[in-house]
Amino acid sequence: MVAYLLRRIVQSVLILLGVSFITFLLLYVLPADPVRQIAGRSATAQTVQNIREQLGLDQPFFVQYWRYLSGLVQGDMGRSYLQKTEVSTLIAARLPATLLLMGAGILCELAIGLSMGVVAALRRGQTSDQALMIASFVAVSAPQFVVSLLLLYVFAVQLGWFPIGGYGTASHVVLPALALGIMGSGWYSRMMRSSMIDVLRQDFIRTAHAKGLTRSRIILRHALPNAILPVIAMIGIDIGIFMGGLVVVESVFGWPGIGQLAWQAIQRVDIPIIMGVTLVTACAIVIGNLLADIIAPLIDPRIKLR
Amino acid sequence: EDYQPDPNAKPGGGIVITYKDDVATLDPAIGYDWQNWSMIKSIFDGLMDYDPGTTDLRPGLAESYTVSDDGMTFTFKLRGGVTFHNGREMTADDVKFSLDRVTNPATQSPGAGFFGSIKGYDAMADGSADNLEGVKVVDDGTIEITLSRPDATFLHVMALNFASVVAREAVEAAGDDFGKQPVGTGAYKLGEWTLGQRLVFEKNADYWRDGVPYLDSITFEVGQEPVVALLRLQNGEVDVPGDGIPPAKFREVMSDPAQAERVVEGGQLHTGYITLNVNTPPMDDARVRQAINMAINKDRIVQIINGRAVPATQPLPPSMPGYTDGYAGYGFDPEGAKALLAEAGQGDGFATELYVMNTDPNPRIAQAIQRDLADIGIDAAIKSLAQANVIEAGGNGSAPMIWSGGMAWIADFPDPSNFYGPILGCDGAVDGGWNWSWYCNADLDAMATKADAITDAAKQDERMQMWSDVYMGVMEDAPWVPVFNEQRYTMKSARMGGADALYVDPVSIPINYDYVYVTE
Amino acid sequence: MTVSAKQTSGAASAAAPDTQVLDVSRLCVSVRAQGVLKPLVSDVSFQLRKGQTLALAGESGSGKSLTSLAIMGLLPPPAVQVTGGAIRLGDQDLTQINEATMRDIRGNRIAMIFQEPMTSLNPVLTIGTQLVEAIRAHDPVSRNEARSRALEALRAVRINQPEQRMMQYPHELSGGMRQRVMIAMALALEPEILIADEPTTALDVTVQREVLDLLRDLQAEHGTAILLITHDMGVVAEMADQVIVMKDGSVVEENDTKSLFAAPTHPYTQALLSAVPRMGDGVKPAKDAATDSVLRLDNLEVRFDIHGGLLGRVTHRVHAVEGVSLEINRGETFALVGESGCGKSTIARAIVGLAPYTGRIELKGQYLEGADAQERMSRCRNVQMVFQDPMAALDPRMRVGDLIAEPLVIHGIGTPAERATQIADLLHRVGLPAEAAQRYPHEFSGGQRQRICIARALSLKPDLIIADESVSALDVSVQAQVLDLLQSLKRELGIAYLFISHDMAVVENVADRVGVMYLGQIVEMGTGAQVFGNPQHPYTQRLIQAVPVPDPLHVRMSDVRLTGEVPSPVYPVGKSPRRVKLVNHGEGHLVSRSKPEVVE
Amino acid sequence: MSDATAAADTTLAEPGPWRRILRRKLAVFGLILIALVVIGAVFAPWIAPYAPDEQHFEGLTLEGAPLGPGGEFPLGTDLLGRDLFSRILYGARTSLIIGVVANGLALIIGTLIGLTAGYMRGWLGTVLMRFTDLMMAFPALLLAICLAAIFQPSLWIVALVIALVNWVQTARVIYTETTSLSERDFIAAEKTLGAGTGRILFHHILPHLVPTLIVWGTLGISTTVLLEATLSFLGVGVQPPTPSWGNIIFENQTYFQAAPWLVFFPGLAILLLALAFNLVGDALRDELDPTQRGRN
Ligand SMILES: Nc1ncnc2c1ncn2[C@@H]1O[C@H](COP(=O)(O)OP(=O)(O)OP(=O)(O)O)[C@@H](O)[C@H]1O
Ligand SMILES: Nc1ncnc2c1ncn2[C@@H]1O[C@H](COP(=O)(O)OP(=O)(O)OP(=O)(O)O)[C@@H](O)[C@H]1O
Ligand SMILES: [Mg+2]
Ligand SMILES: [Mg+2]
Repeated sequence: MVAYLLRRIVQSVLILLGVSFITFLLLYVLPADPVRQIAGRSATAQTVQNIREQLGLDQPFFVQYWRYLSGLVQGDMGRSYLQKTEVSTLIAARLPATLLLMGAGILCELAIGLSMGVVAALRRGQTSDQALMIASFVAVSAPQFVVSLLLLYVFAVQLGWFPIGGYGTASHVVLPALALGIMGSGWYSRMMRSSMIDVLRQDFIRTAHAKGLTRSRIILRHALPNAILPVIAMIGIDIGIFMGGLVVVESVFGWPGIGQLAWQAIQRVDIPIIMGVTLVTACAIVIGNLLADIIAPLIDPRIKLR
Repeated sequence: EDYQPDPNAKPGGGIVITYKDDVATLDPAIGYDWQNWSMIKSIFDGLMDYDPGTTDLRPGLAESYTVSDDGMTFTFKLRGGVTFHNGREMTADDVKFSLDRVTNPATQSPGAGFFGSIKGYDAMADGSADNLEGVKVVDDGTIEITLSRPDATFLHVMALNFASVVAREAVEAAGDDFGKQPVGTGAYKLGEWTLGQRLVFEKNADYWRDGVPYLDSITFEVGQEPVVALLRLQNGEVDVPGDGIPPAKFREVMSDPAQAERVVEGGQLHTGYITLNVNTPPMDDARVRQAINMAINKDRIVQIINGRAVPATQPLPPSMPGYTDGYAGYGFDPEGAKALLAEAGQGDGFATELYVMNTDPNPRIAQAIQRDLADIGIDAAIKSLAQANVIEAGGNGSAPMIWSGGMAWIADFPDPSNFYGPILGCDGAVDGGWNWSWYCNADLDAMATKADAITDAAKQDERMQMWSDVYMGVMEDAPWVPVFNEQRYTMKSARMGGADALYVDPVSIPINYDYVYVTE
Repeated sequence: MTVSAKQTSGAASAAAPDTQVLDVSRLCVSVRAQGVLKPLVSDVSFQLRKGQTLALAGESGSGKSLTSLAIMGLLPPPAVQVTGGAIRLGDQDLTQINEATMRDIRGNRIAMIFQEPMTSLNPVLTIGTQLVEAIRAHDPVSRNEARSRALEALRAVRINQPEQRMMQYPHELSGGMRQRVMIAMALALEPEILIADEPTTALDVTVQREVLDLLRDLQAEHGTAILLITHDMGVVAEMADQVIVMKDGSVVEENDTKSLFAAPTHPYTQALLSAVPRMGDGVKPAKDAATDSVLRLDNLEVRFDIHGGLLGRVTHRVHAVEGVSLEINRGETFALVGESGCGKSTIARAIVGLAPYTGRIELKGQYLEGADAQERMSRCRNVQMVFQDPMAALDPRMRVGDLIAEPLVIHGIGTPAERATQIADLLHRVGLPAEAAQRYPHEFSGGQRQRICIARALSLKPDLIIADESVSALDVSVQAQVLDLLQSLKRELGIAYLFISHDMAVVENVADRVGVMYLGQIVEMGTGAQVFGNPQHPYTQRLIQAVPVPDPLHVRMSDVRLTGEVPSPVYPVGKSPRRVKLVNHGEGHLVSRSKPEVVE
Repeated sequence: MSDATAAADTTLAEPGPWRRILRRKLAVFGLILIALVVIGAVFAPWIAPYAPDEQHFEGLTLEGAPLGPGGEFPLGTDLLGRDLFSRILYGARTSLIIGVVANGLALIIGTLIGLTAGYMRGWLGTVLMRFTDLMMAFPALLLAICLAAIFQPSLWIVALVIALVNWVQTARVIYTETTSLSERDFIAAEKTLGAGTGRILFHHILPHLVPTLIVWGTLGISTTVLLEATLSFLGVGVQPPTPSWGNIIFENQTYFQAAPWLVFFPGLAILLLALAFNLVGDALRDELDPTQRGRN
């Protein structure tokens, strides 16, 4: 286990290094100039030049990258060009909210997706199965912004069950998590359905029936843990897919997460923030995958950590 | 003191204002976003100020000032007994420190260029001096500023946020984080700042202007989608949607009398225009540019944005001094445009590109422009890009046409000169500049310089006439298509009090925090 | 554990108390396909009495499993249904009661164990959980109480260290142990009836022996009625009091075991019994045949690394094959026997290049080591393998014709037209109709599928066919057909076989020479006559005695009850088992003197 | 199954999989939908009542509001007074390219990489999988934005960018399945027959991945069409006025209360396209899998 973790950590560091390099390179060749954004519209050529030199943006690419890396090693993610604040402070202030939203979002999509998938598998070929299939495609095809606004409008404005956006209490989390989770639930329900159909054909399910167990116990205790395995691996992948949705959901619900931070930074080429958010996200994805890999053997003892 | 505050105003209470974008900084030397501009104005004061809701200058931290006869030396007498939020009294040293700081390249202030007329600015800019030679502390209560050239706009410059007076010890203590821990002399002080969520301003009880501010606190909630902010306003949770009424909700609001009643409309010092790159053939021919001017159906564009603007005829907005009354501009005349194109040898039309920033409604406006151009045979491909990319393309001269929406010019101060230098003058027509037309007319430049050298208050009419002539000259060469002057539409909750003008304050967008109040 | 001094065949205990527990009368099961009811089981009637063992015998597809599933109320919904008759348990008709009542009966009054112990237990739940839940499903006892009853049940099936097993997962147990867990689960609630559907088919002879002994002991103790489904007539003879023979969904003959074996009346029963391979039948003189060797193994070793520790270094090795040398001549059948895990398949895999090895493999005088790509291709042509599970070895998405043509296509032999004729020819040779080429593997029975595999192996006209447990999964009559096919091909084409099996009776019938493997080494090798007629090594003797004898009158030796597991072939790095030395016992009959042991 | 029944099953010469699909009602419905979309896209100039970019003067109210469905404009008009129906018809071209070509390309790349990495142990497999891990850890949207900004946006560039971003998940899933498939006996059997790696991968493993590919491929249609819209919204997608279903939605999404038809109809189009492919895909999967045939 320890050896496994060590190996994975080394791998993860290499992955993060790769991510940082690619991002830095992409931002370097991006046809937009951060200095122009800092200097503003009244700046003289002299001012622009000064700022460029001060930030070291006139240096060759590898020098810049090396400087960034050496800062990073010392825990320094740099300062935002436009906010003139430590990137680490900015991210630290917003990360908890994003993690909370992601966690809740994943729970939502699992809860909705898995139950839809299981029901569809049990009703395979019947009308309800087809209705659920259409529902899952609706979930996948619905634009997130519209879904978010619709949820907000119906459940917060019209019904008043939840606050209209904001952050703080448990009731604040519900709608954004739902908005974030709906798309994924479509995917999960399709995957869960096929995985469940496979499992229900297995011999041990017949054994469970022969033992005289109730149907619900057979489904929940015997079929589900087996069927959920391929889904677990997806959760790691999911975090990356979530990032796109976060920007939308966070802005509609006024959720103070890193999605909004990243969004504004991209608009204005605030490279240190983009780098910081990218690395933090990559970390989250790597950790998510690691967790998925660690959880898998807990569910299925046949899987060995290698 | 000409300005008479609202006699009905009651002190007390708090309001909630929302913004979509996070507040980047409250450092007056750095902040140049439209939402932190007015916030900084309420936390800091400069030597000069404006009457609320107007563009009329009034003294700020300076009790009075005198100008030398040549207009080159300004002596400001500071108000006594003004204290910073930290309790220390403000002195002339602070004024000098603040001006030195904003012009110091290490500060990376986007507003440093405004101080170009102060003596010693160039030495500051190239790093050879560490303070402005022209700014002298005479005594604790007096500061004398010497210019290197006459500058009629100088008092306006001193009213800019960039000229705000900051507390030296607070700057030194906070270092780079001053923007998050601002200390000024303003009507409000920063109470709480939860990054990414909210800022709370608290009333500065020791504010040197009597009676104001009225509000005990202002809460700015950031990261709020405009559509949602409006829903919250309708629900009574928000008092002012900082980003205004979103286009998608505009008609809904206006068609409901109860809501329409709380909408405030006002002009702003804004012009939306298309830049035509004079270096890009065939637009290097003035006739082609004039033809393009005649091809654009401005009324239709105004209709597309639900009538929230008035068609423009010239670069200056109507409320700006120096605006040429009675000038009709290029009327909508596709046939005339075609004829002119033919005359310029472009009868078959040509293909070009129209850059536009990618936020609603700009791509829509660009498509309307595209169609109008198509009618006279010009095939303009739209490049709808992120703001930074459009700015890059404009600054390096690769964009033949740019619809300026979203990045259009809003004056920093109410003076016609502010609409010229960076965006139409030769200074701006450099790599990385903001003169995206790359228009450079030496004669007009000379006339502009001459106009700005007229510092005599008695000769202001003459100066304005000269500026009017400059802009008429620009229209002749037609490097721009002025399309419309956007009107500000904002909304307030029922409990908000204060004159409408305070809600469309031309210098304190979205509202003048110091003078509004709540009625309950 | 007490060993009863004398075990007679089941027929001896036929005089059990005559209390009827289950009465199946005129049972019909049908499948609904395209709106038409197609009968699968028709008019099956039988009674089961307390303490009695009733065997349902018959070839694959005769409806044995469906009958038992009908009793359990577990017919696959919605297509397959009971369409007539009654199943009476006491005064209840199981075909009429609702699902909730049926659930109370399942596991509680009728328990069932299935053929596949490997897949019949839930892989993600511990043995303990699965046992406890079975008990608690019917008895509202506390968790602790259920646990202790589960432990008792595990002890009853003689699993060592039951406390520890409770916490283990199915994959951590061997096949035999898993089947014992299944039995424990079935017996924990002391049901009146136990249905055992092919309980030992997937197991080794030795393990089969244990499981059968266990069932008999438990039955003696609790008086459970057993419905035993099997196609192994040896098992029938040994276990059953009464036998029902089924064919195509109906009963063709019913009788008590002794009478049935002594005088089968129905021709189908006669055919079935004659197809049963019997020990002692096949001993034929070794051919003093050709001496040109097709395959020679010289000191073959296969080891698999096991990684562990902090740096993932190799800490242990599986010594799967440990210095095996043997030779197979043209037209000769060499059989490898031994218990599960002794390394038989690994040898086969090494020969066809699926496992890394050290030592020498010589094929038709050519060494395989250092062969280039072309030589490897030619090896593929000379050696073909037929796998144990024909369904798994055939790509389910390809038509049979394409499957058989596959080797020809790979080796670029012939035009499509030529291939088509060759396929038809091959199909004919293995006794399948030509139109079979258009169908898919799942549309064939197990025996037919195995014939398809053989046809595929034949298409390249190999010199050697490796048959790894190729007939183990087939029922007797089909097994006999396939064995006949292999024999005739050998005669006609002079093909040599490496025949791997754990079924001693089959081996004895087909093998010219036999090698007995234990823990990766050959402990005894010789002609069939030598090894079976005069087994020298104690391990060989034990294997032979474990084989069920298809004769109810046969009296088993009492002292050969096997217990315990085969030791593991896993050794820490640096240790290895001692090589046994084979000593010639006369006329090429090689026997080792010792068991393999660990040496530094 | 006994020999007798097996023989009885194959009476008639079997029709090909496509013929058999035509016997399934749902699949036929899906095929018709797809055909309609393709026809709509190809013959848009003849079918569409108006040019997609024509900004009708009478298409907006005097206050500049779009018109609802009905009357002169069957599905209403958009915020520039253009006919929504015509735009959806023309938009089908873009969306088919994105949803089918880009998504298909992503699927192909993902399959190739996942397949190779899953089958080939050794350095090639390791390198490919580590590369996939790296790409997975990379925020896809950022990558898309940067790539699209660097290579000036055009439809094909956008399609390429989407393919380059979207293959990762497929690769991961295919990798897992391939590793377990390559342990199966019939693959071992192929190896003993001397089959080369390519033959094993594409003839024997690939067909077994079809069900997974169908799930991912059909769900991917919606996702990619919407991703294109996100990119347009960020200014790095297909440039206006070229319509695509996704960017019609994105242009108008804030107006979903004021002018719901502007979001509803293109959304419905995306949904139907994805559903149609799924219906056909499901049928195809069952028909291609001989053990599932005839099940409905
Ligand atoms: N779900 C089903 N649908 C249709 N036919 C079925 C189904 N299950 C079994 N059959 C058919 O019913 C017949 C009897 O099957 P059954 O499983 O009872 O045979 P069996 O005697 O147990 O054979 P084996 O020894 O191979 O287990 C076979 O022809 C089989 O093809
Ligand atoms: N790839 C592998 N990695 C590690 N160990 C293996 C591997 N393949 C086989 N073994 C081990 O090698 C030993 C011999 O296995 P093999 O499959 O040859 O046995 P067998 O005699 O064919 O048994 P069976 O009758 O069950 O088929 C077993 O202990 C097995 O666990
Ligand atoms: Mg059976
Ligand atoms: Mg084996």
